[in-house]
Amino acid sequence: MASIEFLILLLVASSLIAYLLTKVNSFLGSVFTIFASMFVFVSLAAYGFNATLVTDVLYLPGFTFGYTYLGAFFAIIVAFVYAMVSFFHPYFIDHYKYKNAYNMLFLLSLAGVLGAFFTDNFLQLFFFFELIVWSTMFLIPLGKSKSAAVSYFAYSAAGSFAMLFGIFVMRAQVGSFDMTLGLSSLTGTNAIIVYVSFLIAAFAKLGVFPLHLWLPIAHGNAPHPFSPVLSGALVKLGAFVAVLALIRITPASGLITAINLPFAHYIVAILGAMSIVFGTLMAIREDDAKKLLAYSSMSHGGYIIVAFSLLDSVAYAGGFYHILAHALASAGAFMAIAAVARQTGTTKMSELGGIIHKMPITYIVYLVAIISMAGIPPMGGFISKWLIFQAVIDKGLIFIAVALFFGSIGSFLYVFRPLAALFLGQELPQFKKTVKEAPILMLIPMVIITLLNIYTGVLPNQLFGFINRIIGELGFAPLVTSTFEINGYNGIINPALIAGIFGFGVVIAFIIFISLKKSKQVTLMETYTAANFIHTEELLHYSVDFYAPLERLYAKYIHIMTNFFDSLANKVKELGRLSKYVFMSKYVEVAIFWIVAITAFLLWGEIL
Amino acid sequence: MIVNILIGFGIAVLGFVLQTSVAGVNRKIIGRLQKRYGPKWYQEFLDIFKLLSKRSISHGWIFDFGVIMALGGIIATAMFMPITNTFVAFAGYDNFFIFVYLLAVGMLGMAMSASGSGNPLASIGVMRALTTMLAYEVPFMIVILTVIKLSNTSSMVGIGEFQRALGNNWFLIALPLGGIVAVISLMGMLGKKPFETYIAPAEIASGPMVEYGGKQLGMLFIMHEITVFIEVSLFVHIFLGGASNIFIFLIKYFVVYTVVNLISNVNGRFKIDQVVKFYYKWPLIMAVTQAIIAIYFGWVI
Amino acid sequence: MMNSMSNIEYVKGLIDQSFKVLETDVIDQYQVSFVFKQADVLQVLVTLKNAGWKQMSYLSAIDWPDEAKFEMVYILMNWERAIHVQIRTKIDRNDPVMPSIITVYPGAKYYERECHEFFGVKFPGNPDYEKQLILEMWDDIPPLRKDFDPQAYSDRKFTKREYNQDYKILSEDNKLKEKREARKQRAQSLKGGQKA
Amino acid sequence: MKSTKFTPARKLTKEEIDRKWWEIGDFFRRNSLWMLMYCTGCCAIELPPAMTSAYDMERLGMGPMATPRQADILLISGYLSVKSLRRVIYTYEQMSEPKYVVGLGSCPINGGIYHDSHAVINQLDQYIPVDTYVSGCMPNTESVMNGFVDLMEQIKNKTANGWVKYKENNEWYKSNQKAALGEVIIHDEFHE
Repeated sequence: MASIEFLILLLVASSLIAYLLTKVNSFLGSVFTIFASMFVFVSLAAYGFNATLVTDVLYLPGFTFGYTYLGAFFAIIVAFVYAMVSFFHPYFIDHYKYKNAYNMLFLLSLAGVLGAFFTDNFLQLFFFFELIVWSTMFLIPLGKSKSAAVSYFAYSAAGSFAMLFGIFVMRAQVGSFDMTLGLSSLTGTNAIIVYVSFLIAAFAKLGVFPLHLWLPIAHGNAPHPFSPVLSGALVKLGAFVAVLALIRITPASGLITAINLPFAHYIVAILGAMSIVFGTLMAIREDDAKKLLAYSSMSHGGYIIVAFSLLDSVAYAGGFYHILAHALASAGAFMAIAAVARQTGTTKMSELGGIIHKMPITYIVYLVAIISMAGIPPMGGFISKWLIFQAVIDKGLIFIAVALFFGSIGSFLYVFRPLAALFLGQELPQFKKTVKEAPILMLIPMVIITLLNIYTGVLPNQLFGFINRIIGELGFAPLVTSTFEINGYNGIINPALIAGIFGFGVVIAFIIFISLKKSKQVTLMETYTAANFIHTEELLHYSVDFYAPLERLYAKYIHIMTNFFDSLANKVKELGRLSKYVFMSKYVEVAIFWIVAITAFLLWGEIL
Repeated sequence: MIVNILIGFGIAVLGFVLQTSVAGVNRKIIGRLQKRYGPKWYQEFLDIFKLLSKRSISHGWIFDFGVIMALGGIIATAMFMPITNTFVAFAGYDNFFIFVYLLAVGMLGMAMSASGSGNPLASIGVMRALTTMLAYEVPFMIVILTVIKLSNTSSMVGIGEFQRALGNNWFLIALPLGGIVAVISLMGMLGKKPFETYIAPAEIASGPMVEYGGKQLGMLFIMHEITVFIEVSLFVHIFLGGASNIFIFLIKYFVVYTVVNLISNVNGRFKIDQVVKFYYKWPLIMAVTQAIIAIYFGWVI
Repeated sequence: MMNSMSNIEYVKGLIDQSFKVLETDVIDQYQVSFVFKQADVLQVLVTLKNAGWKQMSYLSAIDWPDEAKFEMVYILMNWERAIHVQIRTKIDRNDPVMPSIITVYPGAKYYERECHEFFGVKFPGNPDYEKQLILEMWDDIPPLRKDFDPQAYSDRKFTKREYNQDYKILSEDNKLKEKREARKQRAQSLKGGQKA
Repeated sequence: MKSTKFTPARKLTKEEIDRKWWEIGDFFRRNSLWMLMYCTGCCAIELPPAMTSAYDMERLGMGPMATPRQADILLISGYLSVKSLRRVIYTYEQMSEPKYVVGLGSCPINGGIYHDSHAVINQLDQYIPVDTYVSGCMPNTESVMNGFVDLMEQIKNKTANGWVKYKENNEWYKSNQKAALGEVIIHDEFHE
């Protein structure tokens, strides 16, 4: 018996229990969150995957729910990330000022997520959105910076209210808040308004250009175990809204015949492409590992937006798979960084080095995650990127392809940086003695995520079965797959074969390696220094300004967006001052004049 | 399946032998070009086997593991490479993207191993290699996009057959601007002279390879030879109409590698930011122009 | 643009105005040397630096074992007037102390360390003049002093290759010596234009 | 007449197999000698003609390499000061085995014209094993090339085993190094 309302009520109840339990004993409360979130994930996966989740029980008066494959897909991914991250809590909870609030809000935001993905009513969607925003907003300041929460809230609120506006416009035309019915029956200007306002919400949640500035601030400063949730799970809410906007609404706009794509969708794709490029460029020059991954989230958000704006079932399959692959990869990477941060106390790459010798398992977790993130086989990211490439090439979208390829190669650059600067390189003396591998309870979720990363890259076809059901639900032709193969427009890939051959190649290389003379072990400091005697590790560790020659080429232009938003804020302030001057001046005569004028104006409108 | 794997492994070995011989012959040619006698044509083999016979050093498990991953990834990539229509291990799976991205596994392995050696010069070399990759890959991929869009397949054999079916209308000629971009990008891929910033022996002591000696270096040499085989073969299949039998393949392969090598030997070396600026200027403009006129206007020679 | 002779006049005038010069030596049209008492040197350097001799090209010492003196030499360069100025002063060899000039020319830091290493001159005022700079682990008297015997040091420190004495030194062969003497005399006699 | 009776092949011992492999390895090693050039002395000027078209070292399979890890030969050209001897020893110990040392010019042999200097060592083979010396001040390019051919010949005859000697007589070499240098590995303020 698992109904969605039961799960939500359970989460709300357990969040209260967690609050009380953590007050008594912080460790006990954290363990309780593990059980609560694991229970929710397991029941969601068990019932949601087969579409046997009960939705018509009415525990919550006034709330109605409906099962969609789309919602279930997102909900399972997000609940999975939540469940995995909850394993980190016992080790991190003592760092926070408000321990009990942390556990409570964590579970409460999960309740909001479940509600948002299973609701069938737009007003409820808005309600759950706000529940998530409010509960997470108080989680973020428990990390490094309080102002991070402000920018997170500002962007989220802008997105939410844009969506609310869209919902009301839709209600005005259609006459209902129903999700399945509402969007598809929109026409004319209203469709365009709703399309734009929903996309603003999607962009703000997903952190896509031009509403991306909150991503590095919030991700970088959030508590270490909460960053994987933000990047792996919560930004996917934006993807959910983007799917609603890009696929369900058909705004009237001219078709660009050369590429067979409506103009409105092409604009969105261009924005997604810009997001890829800017995210990549900013990630390359970032020094904080968490901010770097945040910018990579921005770039991957761009991929998702591009995929859903192509109006093409292969691209949709790629987009959905990318959501899954990126959720796993980014959760894995953030969790590895969180583990390093717990053991060393910093996430700055310029302060770390040679952690691999102490934390090899964390290293493997990070390695697999970034292979997936960079879209290299045999991990999941390759398959989704391949599908998106298929669609882009088939449509002949040259400029978007430039951005996609740039992002794809650029992702090698930025994901390699933490690998080189943080895990590899010289073992710095300050970490030689104190650092050891992360505790076992933290390794469990990381290893599970790593295995899933490999699974998504080797045997994706069962997952594509589910994704095909979503695509069918959205009214498109499903992706052609067989037991092992995936068919794109201009080729077939067989991920299992690729992985197998890769394994074969590694075995061959290993045989060559092992049959040759054994090599002599030397220390890291015994290295080629042009025959200088160097005794300090820092001098032999290259981690600051890693891509300096490349960064120099665009260093002048990085502040454009920040400056733009700053000046926008100034303009708004000026406007506020002007209206204050005009309306709120202390002379009664002026106020009366304006009241009369406005009344006259309104009456004039009435007469017309 | 076993047979396919054996054929694939045979192709990888063939690729190694072929490229190593061709590289040796090219060293001779370059020697003659510089009024020298030049080494023996099998000098490259001697070098590699000598390296394998030496006793090397190791900087820990990641140093060795990266090398194994690099060579393994490259062998795996070479196993998918078709030689002719029929001489191919996994027919139908010779997708262009597999080559590009599976190649990256090998590169990642090498980069990891180099950084794991703890030498800053190796990290600088890796940084330069990745930056160069960011530079040459985008124009090249745009040209490939044009080719795939025109021939409507991304299979190597398919693209080759498409060109031969049109009466040997090679894409190198059919897409002249794209052909130039492809040659320039190929030089970047092979790490040839104007773009060999990441090796730079006099500057950063051979970059990523600074700490390798003995068997690790030998395995990286094998990896490098197979990588060159893959990259030149890609060029042969995509831009020179593939090959209907193995001799034509060998001739085309030899010509492409030699021409690229000759061009590279009369050039100096760019600085790393010059490489990026160069590729994002003319080759990218040419590639995009070519893509627009070929895809949107349909003007193909 | 002043010519070089007037440059020398200029610097001479500048120095003579306020200092007691023990000796002046115009080496060529671009170089002039002054000898001062040790106490004056710092003041002279300050004056010259203010007058445009901004670059200190070199600082070293000369060993005069017979006089039991070290002669310190400072070479200054002016980029506006093409002229080098050498400032010389003699200090006691047995207790060689020369105040540091890094307050005037910070770049002199390393020259002073080098000078200390090779001559043993002490430079109070330079915080690390005793640190090793060029010679690593030197274990003898400073090597550029005249009383240091490099041959003896080399013999003591470095193994020499031993050869079998199966050769003969031609210059010591008597017969050849005589021949050479004879040839020399003949040449001498021919020089004057007279025949023997 | 020779007997046609079949004699069973003697089973090779492990040492013999190793020696066979070693001989095969020697063939590759002598045909592909990569050099690390320690060019502090004036004899280095003889190397450009040896490498370029006049004498073309590459036809013997030789070439310059950037780091000691990759190199087979350590080429000491000209005089070695005490300071650089430290670096040479450090470099030599970083090279991967088997490794060879070639001394160019008369300075590594007996000090040459610097035999009485306080800063220049006299005899290189006291500190690291030298396989081949090329004498002359400076040796002309023919003799440099000849020196390399001699080294190849030595590898063939298995007499180029300086690196084995260095391992076997390590204490002797270390004591010599200590006597001349004090310490091999030193600290200085610029690299800390």
